[in-house]
Amino acid sequence: MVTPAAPPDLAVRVGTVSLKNPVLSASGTFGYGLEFAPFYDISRLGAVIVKGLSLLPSPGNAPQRIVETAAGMLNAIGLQNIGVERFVAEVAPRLEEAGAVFVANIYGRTVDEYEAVARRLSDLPALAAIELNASCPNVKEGGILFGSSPHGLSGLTRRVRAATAKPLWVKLSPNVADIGSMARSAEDAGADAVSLINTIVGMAVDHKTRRPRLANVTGGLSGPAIKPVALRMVWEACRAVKIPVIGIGGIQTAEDALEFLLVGAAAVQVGTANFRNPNACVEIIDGIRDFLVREKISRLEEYRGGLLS
Amino acid sequence: MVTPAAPPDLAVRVGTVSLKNPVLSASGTFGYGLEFAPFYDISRLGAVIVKGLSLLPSPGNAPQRIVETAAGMLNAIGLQNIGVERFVAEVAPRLEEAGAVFVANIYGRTVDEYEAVARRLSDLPALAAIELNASCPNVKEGGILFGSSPHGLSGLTRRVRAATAKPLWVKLSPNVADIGSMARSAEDAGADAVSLINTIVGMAVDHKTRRPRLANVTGGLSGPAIKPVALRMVWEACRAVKIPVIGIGGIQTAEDALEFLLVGAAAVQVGTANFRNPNACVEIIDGIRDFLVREKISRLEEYRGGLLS
Amino acid sequence: MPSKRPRFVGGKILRNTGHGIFYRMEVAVPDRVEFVPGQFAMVSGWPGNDPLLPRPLAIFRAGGARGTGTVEFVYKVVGRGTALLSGLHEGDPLSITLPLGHGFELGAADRAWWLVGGGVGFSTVFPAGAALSEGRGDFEMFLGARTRDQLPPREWIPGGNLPGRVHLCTDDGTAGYFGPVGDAVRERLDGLKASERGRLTILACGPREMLRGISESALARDVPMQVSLENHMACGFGVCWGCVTAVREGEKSAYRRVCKEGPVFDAREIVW
Amino acid sequence: MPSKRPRFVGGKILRNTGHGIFYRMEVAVPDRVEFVPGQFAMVSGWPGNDPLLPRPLAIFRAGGARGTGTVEFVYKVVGRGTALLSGLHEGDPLSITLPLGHGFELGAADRAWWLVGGGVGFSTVFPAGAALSEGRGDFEMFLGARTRDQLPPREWIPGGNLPGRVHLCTDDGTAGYFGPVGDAVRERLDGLKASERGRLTILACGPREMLRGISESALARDVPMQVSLENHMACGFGVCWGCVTAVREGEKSAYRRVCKEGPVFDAREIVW
Ligand SMILES: Cc1cc2nc3c(=O)[nH]c(=O)nc-3n(C[C@H](O)[C@H](O)[C@H](O)COP(=O)(O)OP(=O)(O)OC[C@H]3O[C@@H](n4cnc5c(N)ncnc54)[C@H](O)[C@@H]3O)c2cc1C
Ligand SMILES: Cc1cc2nc3c(=O)[nH]c(=O)nc-3n(C[C@H](O)[C@H](O)[C@H](O)COP(=O)(O)OP(=O)(O)OC[C@H]3O[C@@H](n4cnc5c(N)ncnc54)[C@H](O)[C@@H]3O)c2cc1C
Ligand SMILES: Cc1cc2nc3c(=O)[nH]c(=O)nc-3n(C[C@H](O)[C@H](O)[C@H](O)COP(=O)(O)O)c2cc1C
Ligand SMILES: Cc1cc2nc3c(=O)[nH]c(=O)nc-3n(C[C@H](O)[C@H](O)[C@H](O)COP(=O)(O)O)c2cc1C
Ligand code: FES
Ligand code: FES
Repeated sequence: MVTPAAPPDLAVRVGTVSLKNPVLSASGTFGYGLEFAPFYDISRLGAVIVKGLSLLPSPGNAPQRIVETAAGMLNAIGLQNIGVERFVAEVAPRLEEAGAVFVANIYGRTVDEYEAVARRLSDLPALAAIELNASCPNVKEGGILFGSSPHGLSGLTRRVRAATAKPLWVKLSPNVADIGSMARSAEDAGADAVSLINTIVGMAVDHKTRRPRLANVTGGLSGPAIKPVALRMVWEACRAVKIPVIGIGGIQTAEDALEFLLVGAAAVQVGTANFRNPNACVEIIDGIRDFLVREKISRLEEYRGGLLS
Repeated sequence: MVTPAAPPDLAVRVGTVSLKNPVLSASGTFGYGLEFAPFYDISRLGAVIVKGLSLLPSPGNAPQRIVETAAGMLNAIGLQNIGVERFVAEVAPRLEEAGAVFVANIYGRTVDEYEAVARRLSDLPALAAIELNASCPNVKEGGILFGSSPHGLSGLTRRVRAATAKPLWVKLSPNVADIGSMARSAEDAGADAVSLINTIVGMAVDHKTRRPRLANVTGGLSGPAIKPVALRMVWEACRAVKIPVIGIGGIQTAEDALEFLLVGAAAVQVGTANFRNPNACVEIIDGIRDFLVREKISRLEEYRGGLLS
Repeated sequence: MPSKRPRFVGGKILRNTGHGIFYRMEVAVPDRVEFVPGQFAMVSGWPGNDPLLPRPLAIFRAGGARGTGTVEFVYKVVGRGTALLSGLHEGDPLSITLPLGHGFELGAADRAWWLVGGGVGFSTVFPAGAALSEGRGDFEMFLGARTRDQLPPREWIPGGNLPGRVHLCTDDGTAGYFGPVGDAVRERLDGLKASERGRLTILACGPREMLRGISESALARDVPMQVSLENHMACGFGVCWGCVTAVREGEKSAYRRVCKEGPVFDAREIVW
Repeated sequence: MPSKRPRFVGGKILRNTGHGIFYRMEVAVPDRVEFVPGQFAMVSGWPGNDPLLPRPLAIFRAGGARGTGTVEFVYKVVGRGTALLSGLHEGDPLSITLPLGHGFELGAADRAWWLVGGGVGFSTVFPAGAALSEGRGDFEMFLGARTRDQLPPREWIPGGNLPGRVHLCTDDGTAGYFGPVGDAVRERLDGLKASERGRLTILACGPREMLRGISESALARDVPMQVSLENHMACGFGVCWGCVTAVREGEKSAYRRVCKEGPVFDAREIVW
């Protein structure tokens, strides 16, 4: 008689945060999380990371905000959001009710604003972590100033670190020469984890009308097109720091997610893939489980970081 | 009676170099040029830019050297080449014979080597320009050291500038935080033009075998996937410098080429597109001409740099 | 159970045939589809990641029973995605998220309705016509196209066999009214008595310029109007904030999502 | 004029049908195709840029006349590109660069030939068999597969109807020789007289491990052998240097392009 094998253990830890699986929704591609309730039970995710929050509600950029590119897309949403107060009052309770582990992605135009948002969120007992968006390319003040030099990044991180007791994840910009040193700055300044990559700055124009396709002229490139760049940067960051690295960029399938885990990511975030397939995140979770079963690996931790050379 | 309109004038100037049209083949994707003779008359191109040349022949990296990615590919050829002596002796005369305008792309492990290659090529009367590859991500010494900081780049450019009287084009790496300041360094150090982008560093792994797909682990990403990033960087470089900017990255069609010309590029280079369609370059030339005819534009120069906002 | 909650389903093409410049595609889906006229679907049906994003298409018709549904789309080839769709064969798979967005509000039965479709915009208003037909609502159709061949086939038009119900308009005068459909609407509006105008609601879908023009005519005459807008979309279900359009909000304006708060908006709200 | 210079042509699919695990595709091209057995084509036939690169496929057969050529490929679905090819229909367009690479050297007519194909590798050696058949060359076939169903259809095999000419081998013993085709070749080699070995040349295509094994057996017995290698390719015509394999060059080794100096190499040269 063959006893059925126990299902593989997908649990991961991102610093002090324990997650039932390594699949998180990427900020800005998952609304406030509740929009996915018609499709599946969002408590199935490792965590839900909500749309970037600012101190005050923000109207965002003028349309056109998105353009499709080869195997990718550019966006220049400009961080349209309801502001931290409405999030705390209206959204957080419903996420808690839904049983979701959730993380707030934050940004500010100034360091003071970052601090204020972080402080306001610290009161939420159910919030698992704060992800500091030090890298939005689409608002002039959206952190790119802080996110493109090790010095700016460590200053920002230190201040926000001091403002909250919540685990602090710092989201890195790929628009830098050396991602490893950026990751180290965040680590040195007290980040509990780094997540990367945010979008790569890109542009699209219409050769007939002779105009930029985005009202904002430039936007952030995401999707499968950027996966090779993201994977390389995640691998470099994993070698540069001791804190956990969360891998993001072009993940569409379980195989993609496994690649990031293989090079050392503690967890992954799924962004643009949610648009074409609202079930992408749960299909990825199921696919990782199936892979571990097929390969007879009982714990994801045995696989993670196991790149051979 | 309608007199047929004169065919539009596609001629462009890259500094002192006059080209019959703006379409050049990108280094490393066009062999030594002669390989394309079965497909078309290579004298039809604005210019042929040959595979990167080093002082001595170079064996290149171990296979696997290429991997396909979403709408792109990674390569880690490692600059396998026949060396500058054989190029001068065997290839250059045949390119001249074929009537091709040709440019040599060069790299060295040290500044001395760069200088020596440039000097050796300066004797070739038919050589139109030297393109300094300050940015190959696939050989440790291939310029990435010089190409990732404004300081390194200007030092290298200055030295090579002094070593040759040929027009000097400096090819920039996209793996930097601020492409504008890199372009300015090259300009200040005496470059006659900058060309960009080279490939973006990326990586691919096999989640089953748990190994990198490239023997070199990382490689350079090219193809349509990078076009939005390339276009943005070319646009930024055009605003940063007065010298001509040559646009490269993901150009597959006449429309793509027109986009780069629209944001201000003096000319474009076509790389990866040659692989899927050996006739890509001439189809792009024809496509640009057809567009100008349709839009009743008599000279490409009237269109170039005409981005509206 | 049939449900109006959006779902992501795998479909299989039953028919995909050309009719003049339009294609009509019928797709088998796992369950009955219920929808409000004006709602749409996000459709993708090609392997690989280029094109990457699904395409929004109005739900033209839908039905079926428990465990076996069908949905129909009508589309025009304008670019890569629609060209790929047009090349699909019977039996090919399709991924569909539906039903999406806020549709037309058909409200009280005693009203009169004008349904205006410009170009392929008819595909969004015909389902409203079909619903009104069922309820024996009092409606007329205004359909605009560049030329005769670009009008929808007569048999697709709800009430298309009833005299006086359908007003065709062509820019080149090859069929019906000679001129833009907006002009036809405005002229007819001016011919109405105040009491007739009081009962009237206009529903419209088509090029933004057409909608703006008609909405000016309608609002100036106090005729309520609902417009179905288009915009580039990444998700189609409200999570990317990519598809916004500016709407009036008191004194100010704000960006609302075409895919969620729209595609159908009260014409008074729109900042054109 | 028919030419062996490589060309980039637009083709139109005439037939694309499954035969067990293999597909055979016939394509109409603008002109007669002449090729050397072992030469290949770079094929792409999908819209969009994902997959990006064309796929190398051996030219299985080709012909035609001035202004109307045909070319045939035999392939197995192993990944995205071949899956896309298998879904193409009659009339669909295909982009092809051909003929490419250095093929088999069939040389003197008085030699005996063994043609060895492992897996779908038969598609590369069959054209050599067909050429030898025409010249009434003295050849035998060794074909290896995992199991019976994965052998090529009998009617595709050059000389397949001649007794004693074809040696089938299966890993699971369901047809012919029970074991790897390399073992069968080695055993037969050992059974040959020195004079027979002296006349023999082996041509082989298949998995690298198989080729390495057979080449050891052959070279140890002084039997010349030509191997057709595979590697990932971007261009297929010698300009990207992506497809190299290590070959001996005097005391040292160097990287040669599989698409240009190969795919067919003298087995003595290869650094396995
Ligand atoms: C709610 C809604 C309902 C629609 N219903 C229909 C319908 O029933 N029948 C029909 O033929 N068309 C309809 N459209 C328009 C249809 O979505 C576009 O024609 C289609 O997306 C074009 O895709 P493409 O790849 O062929 O064109 P491309 O120009 O190659 O597309 C490039 C990108 O732009 C987007 N895009 C281009 N034009 C439009 C547009 N007009 N609206 C939205 N996105 C666009 C594409 O989705 C894609 O992301 C609808 C649009 C919306 C928003
Ligand atoms: C000279 C030559 C002749 C060939 N002739 C035939 C033939 O007649 N019939 C046949 O079925 N196959 C043949 N092959 C193998 C065929 O090219 C691969 O099976 C095919 O490229 C796989 O593509 P895919 O997209 O289905 O697989 P994927 O694994 O999805 O392809 C990913 C990438 O890897 C490359 N790749 C994967 N496997 C191979 C391989 N074995 N060789 C080269 N590139 C590979 C692909 O071209 C693509 O760039 C030949 C290969 C070469 C080099
Ligand atoms: C439409 C859109 C909106 C985004 N908004 C945010 C945001 O608010 N905050 C943030 O940190 N990242 C934002 N991102 C970046 C994603 O979280 C992610 O880092 C990036 O898209 C790369 O992952 P992907 O390729 O899986 O999409 C956004 C991305 C997209 C496509
Ligand atoms: C296979 C390959 C080899 C290359 N070799 C060189 C080289 O030798 N020197 C160089 O400056 N750039 C080299 N490049 C970079 C290209 O010239 C070009 O900058 C880059 O590929 C982006 O353009 P594309 O997207 O059109 O390919 C190489 C690119 C590829 C794909
Ligand atoms: S398309 Fe994503 S919010 Fe509307
Ligand atoms: S595939 Fe490009 S050189 Fe061989």
